[in-house]
Amino acid sequence: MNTDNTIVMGVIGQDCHSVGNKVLHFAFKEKGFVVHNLGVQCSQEDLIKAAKEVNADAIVVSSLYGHAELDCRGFSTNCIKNGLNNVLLYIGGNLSIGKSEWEVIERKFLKMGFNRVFSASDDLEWAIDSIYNDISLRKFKHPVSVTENKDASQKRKVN
Amino acid sequence: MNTDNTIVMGVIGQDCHSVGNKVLHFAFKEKGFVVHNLGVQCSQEDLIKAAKEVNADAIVVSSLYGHAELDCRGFSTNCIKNGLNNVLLYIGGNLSIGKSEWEVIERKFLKMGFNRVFSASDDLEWAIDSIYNDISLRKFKHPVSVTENKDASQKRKVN
Amino acid sequence: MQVKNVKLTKDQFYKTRKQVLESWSTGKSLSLDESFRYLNSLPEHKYFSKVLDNAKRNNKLLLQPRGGVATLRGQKTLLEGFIKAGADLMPVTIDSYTRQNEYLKSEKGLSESLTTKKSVLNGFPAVNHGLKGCRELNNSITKPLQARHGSPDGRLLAEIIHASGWTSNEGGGISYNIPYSKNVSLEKSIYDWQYCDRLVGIYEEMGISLNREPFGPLTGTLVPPSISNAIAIIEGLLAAEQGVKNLSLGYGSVGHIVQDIAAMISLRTLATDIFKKYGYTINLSTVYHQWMGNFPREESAAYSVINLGSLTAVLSAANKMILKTPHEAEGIPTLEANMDGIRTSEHMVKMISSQIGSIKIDVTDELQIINEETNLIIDKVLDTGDGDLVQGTIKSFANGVLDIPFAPSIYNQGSVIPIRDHLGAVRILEFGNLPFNSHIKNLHREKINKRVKMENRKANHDMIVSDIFSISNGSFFKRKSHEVMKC
Amino acid sequence: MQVKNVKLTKDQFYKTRKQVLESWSTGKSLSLDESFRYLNSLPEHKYFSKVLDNAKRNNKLLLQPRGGVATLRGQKTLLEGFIKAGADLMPVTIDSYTRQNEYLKSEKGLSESLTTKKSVLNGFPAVNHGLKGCRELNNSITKPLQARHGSPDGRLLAEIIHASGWTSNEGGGISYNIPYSKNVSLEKSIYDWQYCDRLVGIYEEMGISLNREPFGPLTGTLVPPSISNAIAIIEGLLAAEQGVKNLSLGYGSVGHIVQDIAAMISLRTLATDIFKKYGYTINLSTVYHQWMGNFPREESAAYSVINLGSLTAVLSAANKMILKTPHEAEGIPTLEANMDGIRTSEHMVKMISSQIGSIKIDVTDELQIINEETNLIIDKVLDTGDGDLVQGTIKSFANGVLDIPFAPSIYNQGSVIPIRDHLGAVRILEFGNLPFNSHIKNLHREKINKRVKMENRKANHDMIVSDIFSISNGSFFKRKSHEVMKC
Ligand code: B12
Ligand code: B12
Repeated sequence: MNTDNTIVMGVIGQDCHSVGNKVLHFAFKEKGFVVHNLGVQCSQEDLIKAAKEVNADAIVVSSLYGHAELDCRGFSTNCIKNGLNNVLLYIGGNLSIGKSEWEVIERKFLKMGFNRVFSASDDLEWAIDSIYNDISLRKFKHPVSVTENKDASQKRKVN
Repeated sequence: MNTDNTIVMGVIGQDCHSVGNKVLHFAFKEKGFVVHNLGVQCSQEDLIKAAKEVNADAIVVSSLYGHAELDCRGFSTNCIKNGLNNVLLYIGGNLSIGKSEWEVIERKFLKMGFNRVFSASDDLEWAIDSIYNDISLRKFKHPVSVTENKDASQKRKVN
Repeated sequence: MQVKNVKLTKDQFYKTRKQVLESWSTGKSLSLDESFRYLNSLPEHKYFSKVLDNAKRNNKLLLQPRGGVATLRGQKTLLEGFIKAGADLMPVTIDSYTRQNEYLKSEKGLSESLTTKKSVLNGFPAVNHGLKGCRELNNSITKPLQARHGSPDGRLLAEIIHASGWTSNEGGGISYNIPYSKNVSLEKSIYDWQYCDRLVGIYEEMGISLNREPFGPLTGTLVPPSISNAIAIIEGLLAAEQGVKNLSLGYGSVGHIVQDIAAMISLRTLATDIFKKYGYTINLSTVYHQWMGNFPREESAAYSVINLGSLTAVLSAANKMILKTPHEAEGIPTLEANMDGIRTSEHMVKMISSQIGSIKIDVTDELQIINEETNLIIDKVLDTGDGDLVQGTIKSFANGVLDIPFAPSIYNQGSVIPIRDHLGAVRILEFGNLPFNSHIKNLHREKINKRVKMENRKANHDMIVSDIFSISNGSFFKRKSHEVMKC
Repeated sequence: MQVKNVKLTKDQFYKTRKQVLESWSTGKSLSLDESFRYLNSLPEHKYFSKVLDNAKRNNKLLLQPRGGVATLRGQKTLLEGFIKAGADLMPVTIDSYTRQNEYLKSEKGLSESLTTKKSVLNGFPAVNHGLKGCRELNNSITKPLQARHGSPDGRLLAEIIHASGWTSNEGGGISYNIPYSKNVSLEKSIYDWQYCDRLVGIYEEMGISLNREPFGPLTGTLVPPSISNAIAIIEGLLAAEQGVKNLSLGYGSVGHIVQDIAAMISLRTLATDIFKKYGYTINLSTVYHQWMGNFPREESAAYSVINLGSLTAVLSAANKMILKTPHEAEGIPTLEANMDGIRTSEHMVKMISSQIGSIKIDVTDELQIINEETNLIIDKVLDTGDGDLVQGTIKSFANGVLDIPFAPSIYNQGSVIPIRDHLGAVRILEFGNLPFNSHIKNLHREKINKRVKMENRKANHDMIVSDIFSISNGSFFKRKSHEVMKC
């Protein structure tokens, strides 16, 4: 796949888990996405600001450390408040504190406005393909101008 | 404790588990019981016959291999049929096939006429003390003549 | 009749066969020719011998759980679950009534299981299921099947399972008698197992390679490695004489890494040498049994015991490992518990296999002891039988040259008493009539004395009872200030 | 201000202390004298230092789980459960908001947890609980307490927990910054941890011995042993300069028995030598962390990983082991899962400790590599700082002489790329600016090449991703014909 799909990604809140973030970044890049990776410990504001800057198709949020729910409150509303009406929202990782029933977690985050919710054990290929398809469909319905720069995060210092 | 309490013990049915039988034998002996150990693979008849011969206070049955229920059917009735009205009946070991609820198992074997039912994890000291007390109480209520020979199974070939 | 270690003649075999097949209704319809055709039609991956060869070539440790339930449907579900969890070789554990040829009792248990939809038998009554049921099972499962039982007389069972395409049979005249029976004479059990081995030899002559596996762990309880290895090799020789060519020799862990590795190396090398010496061409493989003695009740602790086994099996380059489950102490495991046992074993095996090339453990001392002892026993047994291994075995059990600790058989002396030493290895406190020299005996005594000093406690019955429970307790010692490697 | 490796003056310390205590309401009432009296009144068994000494004398491996929940009552229940299951040392894992000094957020999380009766925080917000809550916890638990967190600035936390009788604090200016933060400068975190260490030094001067433990495993993901050991020793030296006397240095398993044992031996011996060389009198103990990287989701497989850790910890003569649970991959473990983790660990530890005297594993090659590499790193760091360890550390991270794989910090180069070799050990594919000589580099390259050949696969990003998941997958290799020890 070679696309001009642009995503902003990052690990939200005070979460420092950086290994998955690096793996995910690489996987999106391999699938041809333009990836703006903010790394770990991003606030909602960081993600929204970057998404506006690069005119992102989607924001891909990770949370591993258990505070996902606390950190994501109002995220979807904040996006709209900031004029991001069309951006798709994704989240994945260890989304609850402790071993919980997946359906409950998924429902919770869907209700919060995320377009899809992924567990840490979901197949990455499949997840990225789903996101790819969502974006394609959305673009087909709402054609918008597309940003130029490829993988801008390479210019940014991200570790 | 130094007693003249006499027991007949053995592992019932086709059960070959001999290690616990040897440990149990030793433990009863240490507590001063007169022990007639028939070893493994005893039929109900073997146990009843020996109990009559030595005028036993109790028959101590083991079953490890899962067929306890099948092997013990009618045991209490058979004892009475053979004139063993006063003998106490005990059973212990792995008394069901598979991990089961202990209460259910216990109830089942109590209903079959056993005076006490022990699980493999019960404390042996405590178990033997309980049996000791039962016999003392029974003797106090129904005084009977008492056999002479100490640990007759030493004369018997038991492995 | 005096049983000798001589290949049964066709005459003898077929005469006996008639009686065997008539002993229960399901035996009557068996025909060797028809069975040959069926076996011959099976693909390679249904053959123990082929799967073992493959694994040996690839240095892969094959995993085999245990398991048997009364009904056909139940057994299928069980085996399918085993495969799903990652098992390589299929067991069918036979119920205890069948093992004692009490087919009427197992028939009852089977029908009760069918009505109550709950297995009231502790295994699969293969004789009652007969050719029809056993083949149906075989056809529905993609991996090779083995009968695992404990029958002193498993002749009809052997006929039925092999004819049903089960390509391996566990057991032997010693290993399925002395630990499993009280009253059966060795004379009879060895003779009956010669039949089972001869049956495999006859199939071998027809070009069908079936696997045979003496039961290594015996009573599973503190059996000194040289005793179990000597018996495994003797049973191997007896099988070889009857024409068995594909042989797996097993060993039951004593829960001591160094002793277990040494025991496995010794088993493999001595068996190879001795088969060669006596002119038998054998395709040998080795089997490691995870701890066979008393298990911890706590499932989390059972996992540790299982994982210790997997680690050692890989380190000792076994070809197959027989698995336990976290339910071991409680009762026949559920399918789920069995799957957990398979998964945890497989995971450990993979991790250790991935790094095995870097692990060098020194086991030379232990290896030398086991080699010497095993040779002393086997030589003395042969000697006792004036060169005849069957008579030697029977007489050796009678006079205690062969002696299995804690065994229930009246044909076993029970004079040998094992005990752990100061470093946890299994030694011998009472030698009974074991044919050991004073050098060996002193070695055992010295090591036991070290423990006596270390624990400040007598080497008596009480200590032996502790040792029976050592693996289920975790600690092998009562008041040991754990001696940890100083660097 | 340029931070140097010099003991903070009392002036500096007390000036800073004022600000620290004022940063949140619960800090305001603290008094060192009152805290001294409280600490002084505690019995010996509440002291990490004493319990560790005891364990070292008896060669006992102490067990410490992890765990923290929002509420006091929840934390008590948790710790009581740990003790019941057999844990020796108590953790209080602090929530992620507190670690970042966001006490307002943790306050919210705490009150939400109190109303919903379910912890919505991933740890215990000790600062919010304050002296009152933390002492109440300490008084209700019979074993010593340690704070485990990940705070780049844990000064107020340190004040509160030590004043509350928690006799150990985990962390350090490097180990609680680079793996845990994106934007915090090393200058700041080292300075702030000098404060924490100085606080312990001051208690030490008053005769109260508190334990300090740098966080060994760093990112827990394929960190080459020489890198984590060098950092552990450097943090030890920094702590020692501030007056810390009781020090535990930790190491996170790479899941490779030989490399892990060698790493532990190297850590212990080099640290001892280097402390001596620089004139510090340190009571040293070592800590082994069961695998800290990605865990298998299947609980039965998680048990194998846990058990591998326990085995290696005993073999490497660690004094303390930090435990994982079968829930590791899923989320904060329940008490039950934590108890299972403790029990399975304890059981394996007991079994291996009972036989440790007989196990001799050759780790000399690996030991030599780790020793040499660690010395090269530490020497270069000192050199880089013109003899000052703080400046040397800061500059070394800036230029990549110190470099932690996969770390999130922008102060970390991230040029070092680890990879497993053909025998499963962790090697280095990209050295970045590590101060290794060509002899060492070639050694890594050769071994990595062997894997490339063995797997017939490139040493690239794809392989590294496989390696991140190697322990959770079990197999370290994709198409390896498992090379098993030939005997
Ligand atoms: C060693 C062993 C064997 C050895 C036995 C060797 C021998 N001759 O003794 C071998 C390998 C031969 C064997 C064979 C079989 N075994 Co087995 N075996 C075990 C094992 C691992 C340990 C038993 C043991 O020796 N424990 C040590 C002794 C000291 O403890 P104990 O036997 O429990 O006895 C103590 C207590 O139970 C108690 N007790 C016993 N009776 C009584 C009575 C009273 C009144 C009191 C107070 C106390 C009491 O006191 C005893 C002394 O402390 C157990 C599982 C376990 N417990 O870990 C399975 C187990 C008992 N075996 C089992 C089975 C099914 C078999 C086989 C049918 C099939 C098979 N797996 O091959 C055959 C049986 C064949 C037959 N005819 O009996 C099952 C039983 C299943 C069930 N009940 O649901 C078990 C539980 C394993 C399992 N989970 O599947 N086995
Ligand atoms: C390594 C590790 C650490 C390291 C992290 C080092 C670093 N900087 O990365 C250290 C030791 C520092 C650490 C610290 C902590 N950790 Co931690 N840690 C882990 C561990 C063991 C592995 C994580 C990892 O690297 N996995 C490998 C990567 C490749 O996988 P991943 O992170 O899951 O990411 C993949 C998927 O989740 C998925 N994914 C992620 N996001 C998204 C988004 C989308 C859209 C999609 C499609 C997919 C996707 O794709 C990724 C790539 O494959 C996990 C448990 C586990 N998983 O085994 C715990 C774990 C995540 N940690 C946990 C916790 C609680 C903490 C701490 C708060 C407390 C502590 N235990 O010390 C601190 C966190 C501090 C903070 N501020 O964040 C908990 C979280 C609990 C929960 N959710 O209920 C876990 C689950 C452990 C546990 N069971 O308690 N940790």
